[in-house]
Amino acid sequence: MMDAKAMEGQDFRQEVRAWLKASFPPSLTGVSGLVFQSDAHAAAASPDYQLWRRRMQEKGWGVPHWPSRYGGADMDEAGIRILAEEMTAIGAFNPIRSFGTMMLGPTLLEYGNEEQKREHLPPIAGHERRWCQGFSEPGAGSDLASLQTRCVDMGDHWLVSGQKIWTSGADQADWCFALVRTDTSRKQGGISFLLIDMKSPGVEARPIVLISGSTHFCEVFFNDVKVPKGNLVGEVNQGWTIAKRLLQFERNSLSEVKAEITSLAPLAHRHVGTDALGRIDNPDLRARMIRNAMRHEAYMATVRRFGQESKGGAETPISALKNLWSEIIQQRSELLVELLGSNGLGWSGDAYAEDELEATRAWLHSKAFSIYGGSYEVQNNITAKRTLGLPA
Amino acid sequence: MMDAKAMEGQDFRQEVRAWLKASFPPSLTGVSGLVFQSDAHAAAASPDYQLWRRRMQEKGWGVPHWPSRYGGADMDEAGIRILAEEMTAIGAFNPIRSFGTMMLGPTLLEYGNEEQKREHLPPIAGHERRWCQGFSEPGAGSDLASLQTRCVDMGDHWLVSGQKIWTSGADQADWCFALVRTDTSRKQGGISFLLIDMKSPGVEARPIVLISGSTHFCEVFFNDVKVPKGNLVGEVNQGWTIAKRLLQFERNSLSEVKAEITSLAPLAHRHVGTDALGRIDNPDLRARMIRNAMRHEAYMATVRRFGQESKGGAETPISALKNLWSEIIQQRSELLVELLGSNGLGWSGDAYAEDELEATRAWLHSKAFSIYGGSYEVQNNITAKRTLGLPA
Amino acid sequence: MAVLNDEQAMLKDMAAGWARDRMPVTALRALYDHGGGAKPDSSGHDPAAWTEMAEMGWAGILVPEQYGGSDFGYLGMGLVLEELGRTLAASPLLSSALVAATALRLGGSPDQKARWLPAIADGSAIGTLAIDEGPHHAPEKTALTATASNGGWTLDGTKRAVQDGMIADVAILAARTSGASGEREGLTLFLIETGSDGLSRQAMDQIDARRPAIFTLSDMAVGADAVLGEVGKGADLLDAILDRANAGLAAEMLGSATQAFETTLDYLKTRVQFDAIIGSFQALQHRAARMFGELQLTRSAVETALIAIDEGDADIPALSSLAKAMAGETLHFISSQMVQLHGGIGMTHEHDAGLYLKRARVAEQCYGGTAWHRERWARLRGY
Amino acid sequence: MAVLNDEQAMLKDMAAGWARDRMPVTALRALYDHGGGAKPDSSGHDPAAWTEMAEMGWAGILVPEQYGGSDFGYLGMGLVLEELGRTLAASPLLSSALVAATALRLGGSPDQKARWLPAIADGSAIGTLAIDEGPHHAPEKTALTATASNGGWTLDGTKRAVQDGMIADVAILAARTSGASGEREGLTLFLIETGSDGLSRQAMDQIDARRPAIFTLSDMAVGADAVLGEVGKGADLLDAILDRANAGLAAEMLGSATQAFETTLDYLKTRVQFDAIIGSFQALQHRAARMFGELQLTRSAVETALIAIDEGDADIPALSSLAKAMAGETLHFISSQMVQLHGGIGMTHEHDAGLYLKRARVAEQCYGGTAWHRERWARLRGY
Repeated sequence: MMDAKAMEGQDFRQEVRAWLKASFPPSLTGVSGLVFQSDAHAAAASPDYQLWRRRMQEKGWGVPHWPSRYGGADMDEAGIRILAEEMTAIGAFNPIRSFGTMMLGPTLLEYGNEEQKREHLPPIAGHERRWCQGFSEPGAGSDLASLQTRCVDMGDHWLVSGQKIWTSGADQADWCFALVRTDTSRKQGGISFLLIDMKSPGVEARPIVLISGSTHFCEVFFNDVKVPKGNLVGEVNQGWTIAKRLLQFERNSLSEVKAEITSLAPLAHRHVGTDALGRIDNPDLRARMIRNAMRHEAYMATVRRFGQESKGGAETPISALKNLWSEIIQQRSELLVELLGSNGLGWSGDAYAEDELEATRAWLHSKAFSIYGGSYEVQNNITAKRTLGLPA
Repeated sequence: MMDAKAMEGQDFRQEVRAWLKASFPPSLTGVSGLVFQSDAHAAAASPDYQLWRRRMQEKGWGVPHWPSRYGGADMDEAGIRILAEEMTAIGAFNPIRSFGTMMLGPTLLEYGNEEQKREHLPPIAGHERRWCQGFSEPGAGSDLASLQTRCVDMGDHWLVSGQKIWTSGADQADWCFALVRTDTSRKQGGISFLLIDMKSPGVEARPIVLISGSTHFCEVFFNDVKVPKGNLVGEVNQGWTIAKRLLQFERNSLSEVKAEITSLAPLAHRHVGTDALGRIDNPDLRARMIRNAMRHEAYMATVRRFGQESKGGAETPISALKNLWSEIIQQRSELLVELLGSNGLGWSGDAYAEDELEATRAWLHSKAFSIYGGSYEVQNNITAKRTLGLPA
Repeated sequence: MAVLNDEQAMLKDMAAGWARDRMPVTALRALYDHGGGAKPDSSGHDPAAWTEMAEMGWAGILVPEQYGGSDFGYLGMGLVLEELGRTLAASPLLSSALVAATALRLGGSPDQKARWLPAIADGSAIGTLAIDEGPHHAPEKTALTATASNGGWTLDGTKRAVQDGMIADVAILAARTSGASGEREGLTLFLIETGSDGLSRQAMDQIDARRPAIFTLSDMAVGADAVLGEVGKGADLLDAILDRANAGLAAEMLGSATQAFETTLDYLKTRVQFDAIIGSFQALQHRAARMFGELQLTRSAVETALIAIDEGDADIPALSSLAKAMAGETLHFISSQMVQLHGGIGMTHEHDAGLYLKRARVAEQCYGGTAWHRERWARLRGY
Repeated sequence: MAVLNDEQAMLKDMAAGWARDRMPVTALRALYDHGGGAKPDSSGHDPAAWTEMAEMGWAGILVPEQYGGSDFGYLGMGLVLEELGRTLAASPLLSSALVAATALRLGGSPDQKARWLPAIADGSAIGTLAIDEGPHHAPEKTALTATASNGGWTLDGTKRAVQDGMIADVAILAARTSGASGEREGLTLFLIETGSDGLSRQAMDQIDARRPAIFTLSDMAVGADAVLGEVGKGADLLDAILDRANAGLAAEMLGSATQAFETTLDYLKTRVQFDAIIGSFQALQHRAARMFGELQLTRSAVETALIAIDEGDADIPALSSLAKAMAGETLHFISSQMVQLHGGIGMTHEHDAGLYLKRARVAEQCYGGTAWHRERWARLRGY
């Protein structure tokens, strides 16, 4: 026997299913599960992808739980779950999902004023405005609260001076949400949360070359940058509270991963070979691959479990999950390079296949997973103190 | 071209070889390499073993570097090396080696007065007097210096009251060397090193039952025990310095292990079986056995290396070695139990073979290796600060 | 913790309370002889406690209602086993109410079900599984022979480490009716009564104070109706039974690991050395964080397997092996750390740490150890 | 550190000083293109530096005195390689002065020795070993064919990742004169000049800025005198060469790991976060202690293997595999921790950490990776 609410659910499910069938370009099926970024990028550049993004945006389904006046769809938890299930069922995915939708958006919804929401949320929901995060500084890595970028009240505007680092995509970004120091007499208590237009005079972004060759991260210099008074989110010196909330969203998103695990076994069969019993023909490598894959499967089950539990209001031990995730993915990246043998040691050139070169870069990049968004060590400190209640 | 000293060496080597040939009972060959304690105990009880011990004692070769007046042989480094090499060559071993020869003896040689040396060293060299070590207390484990056993100067004697724990063999021991508090106003600086006759009134030793069923360790209670003034080693309140030196000897002996490694591979072939290629027929277990055995082999090479280097005066990083040793041996013990399957889960009874029961007890006992003689955590602290110079 | 419905939540609370009050670790200790091993006269469990468990309906959790059970599902049974695992409670619940009941559910004829399920459900009969003959789990290596003889069968051979074998009234036993050791083909399951002629039992004194048995069958005659399932086709049925057995055992191990961790955590918060609470030392904090992380992976794997069984998921074999392998590794890690972090006191028989350490090895080996399940998972997943 | 005689101690100090002053990590960095990989025109090493190394006599350390070398032994060569490994110095020393020289020592005819050893000893000729054809080390899978033709041989096939292949003048090359891929029987080693007709080379742009090569041989004609050792019996000779190659490479890796550790340790002693020197955090102290322990095991394994080679120990194969496997695991562990403990700055191309991380993978894979050597050690030790 089914109650009225569930009936509605059924109707909505039919509606979603019909719309997805009509709107999701079949050519994009499974794109979210692609192993190699190069394939993913190619897909993202396709006209079908643009079309899919536009359609989702019109529905406001990229941020379904946001109010429609900010570009969302006023959808409730039940609806969101149905939408997610139906998308997964046909191999569809959310093409709007971004830094902005996952981190700044939720933060502005919680701490922004009406003007800030109307100004910034719709472009995020429409994937039209790119944001970067100006938090870390050369002297303030794990110890973020020791940041020094000064923000002085000049009466009709703020004057910002200082240097940020590890600002991902800063050279491409339109705007930056930054933590700045508005009070030098207190550590955490002297920080404010400021929205800065990257086109403002005095802002300079310099890409940093990483060991993977990536230039995605930047140093950002603020030289006497004038920022409108209205761009400060929340209260003055409330920035640390807001940032902690935002970092929760970030850790959430970091510990989020795509539902399917792509097994490395077929790759190993191809590159390493198989023994008489059809097993990967390298006992030591195989044993390590198996253990990593089992942990990966258990980790995915853990993400699903906390997804369920959090609906019941349970708190997710994000720091513990992030460390499990970085450890498992880093090992996986090393195993992939190892099974490629000398083909996994190339930097460029046609002596290596495209996916081989990418696997090598991905392994190098994976080293950052246990550093950014709160280092492995900091996450363990948080788990020990916050989750396990061990004394400082 | 060989110099005079080397010539002497040659003569001495001939002498040693001849004596060993005449004196070492062939029945004891390889006894030091026995896997199972039960076999070792049986061997130790044999008349040949007693004979061998008596002969070595007469030569003073159980403690060759000790002065002959204390039961040693006044032997120099070169001679000791030759003796060791020749013993190894024919599978002989030192039957005198004990707690006393390895720890208390060297300490008394360094800090004892002439009277104490003459009184205590010969019985140690002759393996005639059993000693136990009264250091740890219920409230003073890793933090040894917080020990509370009081030792009060009564003019013509010391009066000792308190409790010791983890005193190995206390119920069998004739004498105990103990750390006692002679000054309550200072922590390390208020400790003295005292020799106590276990037959003194007020001394009581109670065996502790360990998870392995062993009752080797005891609690020792001192109830107003009178101890002669002459039994205090070194100066009053110098005990901590003496103890640290003795613990070095202890760690030395802990990181010492018998030269041969007995491979677990044959046992695994018998109990687990082999595949078509003759490999242990359990890939995951095999992979872990291999890694452990390789580390074990590298560890043995490390002990030999530092044995060489220490002759050149280099300091051996004993704490690091002890942690490697306990980790490797504990894993090895677990692997042995694992390869025995359900036969490795027995406590007693004829449903299990003698060596199976012993392997199980040995695994349980091995858990102590990372706790006693300075826990794994304490050893890492020592390595970090003393060896690596990291700040406190 | 999986999201539970009201009945499940109630069952879990009930089990937690009962285990805490009626079966604390001291109840297990009472089975131990001084210094370890079971008391000479021990049956390896507390019959009175088993009666109470049956009265609470736990023995019938997996028995269909028509046979007097509550048919409450494997997740429900897992919740009870997890709570009992916390205090290392020794009972035939797993062997009888999960394993034997499952065997009858999946392979029993109407007559066999009618004869045994009600007795299992009310606890008046204890069932178990008798498979392995050597020290390592290897069902396909079954050598115990079943020879057809005047309308029935004659059984000859040995079974080792039969769980609760000394107290079991009935056993599901794997025998070879054809084929050679190593072949799946030719395995047949039999339902035998342990009181029958031709069967002798010897108790094994185990480190966890349980009392598994060695079964010796010589010219043991059973009727044709003793066959469970199809003659010669027992391997698949046996796998299905073992998948459920391992998921249930993994739940018990999860409970043991969880309690071992919580007890250790409490100690870290109270023990003082070097004038500081040792739980304030960062190296120990990070180790605690690692233990917590491993517990999360294990809980997810265990609950996923139990739910998959209740939902008849096709992936049950791999998920059960994942759960058992994760539980085995995690319980070893945490019980070893329980000893290590308690220091000397943790090495004594008087302290609980050693009991968790010992139970961990036994539970891991039972129905296939971590290595065995890793290899099975790997074959199923194509590694 | 093994106990050295005066000459060895002097050689070590000399190498340490030269590597520090002439070949610091910045020398390797000069080979890198902006952002990683080698400069398009790079030869993967610094010819001027190589000349200096030869002038110091290092290229002749393993060459018998009659051929202009010092015949100083493998421990001596290991000392130099270790010091060069500290600064990740890129040079053909291993390929030419150790591997090629060893091949000639062990398998060369008097004529071959006379022709090549003096040139290798004075650095005027660079030699190397060309074995693997696929991405994984597997000498027995050699498929490159050598067909007898009018008194000589015709070679056809491909070799991948030939170390220093672009700058080598001569290569010891494994070919199949009989038998099938996978068989040890039928392997023959050839001594070929890289300038010869029928051989084309392609550079591989590697993450460690080295320039290995792909050799393509088509109808390459060589004389009968090009055979090194015995026709069809090359497998054992090749093993002996590879054992020495791996021990030497392990020494280089030991040096890299040692320096990576010391650099990281210095950083731990200076970097401040949370108002404290991060080296005062116990979790990092214990990790440093673990790194130190692994370094001790690795050094012992490496030195034991080198000394065994100099003493002609029968156990060389197992000891070399032990050294290479330990060095591989330890260098990965420490170079990864070098990045981790330096935090964000360690992720940048400007910092040295990434260079150690990249070299670690290349060195580990070369002449058989950790997994390959573990399996070989296990077979030799009967696991």
